[in-house]
Amino acid sequence: MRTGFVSSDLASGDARVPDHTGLSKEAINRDFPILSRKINGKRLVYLDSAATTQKPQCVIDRIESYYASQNANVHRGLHTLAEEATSAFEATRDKIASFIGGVRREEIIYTRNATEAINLVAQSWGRKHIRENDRIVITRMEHHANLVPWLVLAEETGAELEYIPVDSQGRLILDNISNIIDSRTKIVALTQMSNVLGTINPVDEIIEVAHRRNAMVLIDGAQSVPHLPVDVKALDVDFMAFSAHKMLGPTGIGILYGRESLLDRMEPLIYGGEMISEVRYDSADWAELPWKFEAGTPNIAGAIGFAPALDYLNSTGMDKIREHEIELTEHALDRLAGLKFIRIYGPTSSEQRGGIISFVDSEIHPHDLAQFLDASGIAVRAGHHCAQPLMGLLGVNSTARASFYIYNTKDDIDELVSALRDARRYFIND
Amino acid sequence: MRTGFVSSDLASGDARVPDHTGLSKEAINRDFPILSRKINGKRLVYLDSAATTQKPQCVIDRIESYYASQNANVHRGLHTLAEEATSAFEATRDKIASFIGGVRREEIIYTRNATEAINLVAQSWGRKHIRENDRIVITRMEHHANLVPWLVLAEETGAELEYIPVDSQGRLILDNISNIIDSRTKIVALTQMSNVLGTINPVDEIIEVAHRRNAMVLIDGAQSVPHLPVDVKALDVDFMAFSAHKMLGPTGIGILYGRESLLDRMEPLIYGGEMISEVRYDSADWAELPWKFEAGTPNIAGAIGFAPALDYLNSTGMDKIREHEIELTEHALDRLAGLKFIRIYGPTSSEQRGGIISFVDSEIHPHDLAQFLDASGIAVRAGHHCAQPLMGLLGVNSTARASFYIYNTKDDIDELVSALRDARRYFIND
Amino acid sequence: MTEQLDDMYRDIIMEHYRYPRGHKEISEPDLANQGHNPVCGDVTEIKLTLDGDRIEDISVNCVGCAISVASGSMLADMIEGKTISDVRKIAEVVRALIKGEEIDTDLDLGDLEALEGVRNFPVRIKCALLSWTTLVDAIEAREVGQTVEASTTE
Amino acid sequence: MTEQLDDMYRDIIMEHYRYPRGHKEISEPDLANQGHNPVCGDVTEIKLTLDGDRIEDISVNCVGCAISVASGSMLADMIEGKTISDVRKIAEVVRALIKGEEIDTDLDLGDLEALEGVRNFPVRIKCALLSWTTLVDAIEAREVGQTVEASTTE
Ligand SMILES: Cc1ncc(COP(=O)(O)O)c(C=O)c1O
Ligand SMILES: Cc1ncc(COP(=O)(O)O)c(C=O)c1O
Repeated sequence: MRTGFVSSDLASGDARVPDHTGLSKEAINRDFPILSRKINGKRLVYLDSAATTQKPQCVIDRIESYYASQNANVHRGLHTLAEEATSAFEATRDKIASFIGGVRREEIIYTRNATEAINLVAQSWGRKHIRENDRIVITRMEHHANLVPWLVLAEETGAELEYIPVDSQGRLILDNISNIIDSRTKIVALTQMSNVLGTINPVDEIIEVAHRRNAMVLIDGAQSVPHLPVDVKALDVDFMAFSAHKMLGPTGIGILYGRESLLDRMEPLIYGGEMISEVRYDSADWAELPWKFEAGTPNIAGAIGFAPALDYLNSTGMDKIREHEIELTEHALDRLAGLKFIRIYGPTSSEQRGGIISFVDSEIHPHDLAQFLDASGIAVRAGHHCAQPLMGLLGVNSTARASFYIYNTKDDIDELVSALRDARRYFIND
Repeated sequence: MRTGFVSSDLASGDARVPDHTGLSKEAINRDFPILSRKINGKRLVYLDSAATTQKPQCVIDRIESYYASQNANVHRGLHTLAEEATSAFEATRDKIASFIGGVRREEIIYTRNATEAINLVAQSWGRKHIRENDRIVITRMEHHANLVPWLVLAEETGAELEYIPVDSQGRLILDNISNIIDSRTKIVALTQMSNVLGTINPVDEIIEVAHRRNAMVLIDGAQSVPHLPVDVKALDVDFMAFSAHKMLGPTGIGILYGRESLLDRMEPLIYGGEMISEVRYDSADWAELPWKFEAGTPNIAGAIGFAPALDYLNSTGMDKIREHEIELTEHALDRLAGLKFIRIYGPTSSEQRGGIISFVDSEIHPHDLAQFLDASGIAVRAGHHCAQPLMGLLGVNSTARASFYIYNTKDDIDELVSALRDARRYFIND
Repeated sequence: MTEQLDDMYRDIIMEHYRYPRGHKEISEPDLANQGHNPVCGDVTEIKLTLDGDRIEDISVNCVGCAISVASGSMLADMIEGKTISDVRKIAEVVRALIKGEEIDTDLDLGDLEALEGVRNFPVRIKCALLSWTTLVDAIEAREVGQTVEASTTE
Repeated sequence: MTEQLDDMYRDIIMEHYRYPRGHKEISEPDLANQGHNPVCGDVTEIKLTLDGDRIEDISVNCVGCAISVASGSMLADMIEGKTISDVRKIAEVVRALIKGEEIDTDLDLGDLEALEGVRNFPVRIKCALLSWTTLVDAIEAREVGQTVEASTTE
């Protein structure tokens, strides 16, 4: 089984590190089998990592080796396969706990995805603590996953849903923050990085304000945890949600981090096997953390296959990844600025944003554009990116979006730029 | 990619069909890579399929090929990978719909597991329709997954939870059924096959009684759908839940079948992307079935990898599988009856039961027994099998359980029997 | 595979996209509906006046991608002067054409034939159907004596 | 790998399992607790009388697997005559031994050493700890002036 980079590859600064990022083309192409696929006869240029990332061979191999040699249901099994599966399943939990800053393993709950993780908080914590006239604060740039659950909770409880506004560059407007987060505010839920604009939000500042008001804070880390070093302890955040599939890992595995003292007092959302300590015909007791929230047979292969993804990120280094993405983003902003017909949304400084760039062509509809790019082997997304209300704010119905990760190169961006020019010729004889 | 049996292999009755079941040892060993694993130096004898089944190579290959060449987020993507992933993801839904008797694709909801599927009904349908003094009927042999959600719902709503009793052979006692399912009964939820006793319940009879009372019926098909031909249309059942991982498929994928007219009027349980049709800052509309219930990025690889599992079952034939398991069960009941120190639970006739046999040794604790068997390469489960209250009824704290599937043979059972004798020598010098 | 792209974006489609027919205002329509595709935000507004059962005048104002705009433009071209029941038949044939389903018909679809290239791009089918769904919803509502507020492709 | 099995089911363990010590009734205990392991339903009942801080008499009635019964039997053997604070120390060392953790001690564990074979079987650790957890819970409750109803290994 290949395990991706080993630290020595990175430390040595040798020929495999051409971008000063430790991410050599050869290593990347070796590690990500899909990149050798041809799309419509062209090399695949995958610029849709904000939707889901590609998987390194080590992840694919681990899923295969699990199914081919260790497959068993976890917990309680006394036989060898069950013990091996359980210990691998639980070992991933430990890796996650240390990946986000060294929290306790009890604080890491496996869910299906970031969406379910947020819902768990909105429903279990929310229904218990949110009352009429309380305030829930989110932002105008949230993904539906961090908007709709709060909208529903506000409606159910009679609480107010208040939005932190966004400026014309796609940054949060915090001038009025201590009026928005007021004494009635019970929870603030916001994304650390916008999946449309790329904006990186100053969550530390907001956490501080919220905690002064005794409000809880949930960070939607779906876009930040894969791309930035994130330390939940340093942030002092109460809940954080993210998804394995957006950080080289398998689909069907999401993570809720929650402070133990909060999780301890929350009710489960799903009831069944594994989440109980004792069941009688007329009552039941819940299991300890983290299992209280994990009813039924979990996505065992998904959790086990997530471990080598974390290893891969760790051995590459989250700092290096961030650096690499800043470099790509600067290059992309720079090159796209040269296309007069392209309008870019979001912050203009690469320090304030991640590698997600939403744009529109002045005359070509994003759907047509994405379709054309696909014919050139370039995968971008077009649509509302699960942030419909934000689209309204931006004054568009949809945008095209290119998003980068560890395996992208400047060449990829250059191909995008050149295909955007071709699209003008194709659609409007420009 | 191998695709398991082709129908001609089965129809021909040639050398590959030694057991009259179409399940030749060679084909099985070729198709299930884990079976060539050695456990403690011994051939793996896997008798824990009621917990989770092993996976054929075609399933493992499909997961690999998805990640290595088609990985993308589903729905809305315009690029080639997204289209391929979406169409494979949705194609599995069609296969499932036809596997359980030709229902509509809108009636098939992807969940994490059977547990979540049952919770979806208990919470979404249940909270809307169950009131104080209504009745919820289940049985005394339910898995925690089909017990705890109803226990909690009953407590929340003030409804009565009523149990259909079980006789000494582990069969439902139906004499009094029309008093138990009375006019206040709103839903009857029961397993079609007990995961402890192997009992196959006469669900058709119960569905008829329930429908006469205008009560809905949910069938926990976690053990039946993998092992018996099940036709939800012929059964005329309202809801059915089952898990892919118990029928050769990946972990992290469960199925809720629901009548379209019922699902249509149910609220989602989880809110976010994909399950909406339109979101505004102050309200949202839900998507159509089935997506209304599938918020966030689903377990894409899990759904896609489930398709070849269904193909494998289809080409083997559910009738053949049932036949094969009857044969194994008869052999096992017969051989175990020869061991005076072993006590078996559940029906004695193989027609009334599936290939799940719970037993205890008169002197060796199930944990010790399972541990000993594991040292001989034999994987059985020991414990309460997520059915603690039933254990109380049986007058034990736990049992050992051997369960069979497509890949087991009479040899496996003979090895179990011989190891059970060895255990006596090991633990009590018998 | 640029061939498949070219097959969808045929000249005739691009022509309708650039110069959409029916792009006007009808102030007192007998039938009107607005349709939108929430996936991409495309919106179409259809209004028409009737002379008995026959369509006298029609306006289609569609803001969207090349496919949805062209399909709306072709709709305007095609149904002017047709009866309501003709329109329903045409809509059925167009739907089959776009979805790549077999249908037995001797209807001459004219420019609309060009939409068949869409069948290779499943995600775009909704774009091509947007105006048609919007129109048919309005007609069906009228038949049961109701009016529609809006249609969506979801 | 039968060696690992033999290493867990050592003769000394099987001996305690077949003839458990402390298997009796104490009618007026100074301290009592019932522990159970919900995973397998094993139950242990511990009662003891005290002479000041010293354990005068102890009963351990455990229904369970070889490991939990043997561990309870060894507990009865080991702690009779010890002080409460001795017991707490011993319990800590036993816990470390069973979990395979390093611990620095010159305590002579006697028969209890035999429990170290359990460390290779993670699922069985709870079995080996059942009686110890039950006893320590009772002691800790007493120290804060409370009594316990029951303990579980969950
Ligand atoms: C009868 C029965 N119902 C429900 C379940 C729960 O299945 P899952 O753990 O896949 O949710 C099981 C599996 O253990 C079962 O045997
Ligand atoms: C900011 C943000 N939050 C939440 C999500 C939801 O993630 P998932 O679909 O994995 O639940 C996404 C992914 O699209 C996202 O970008």
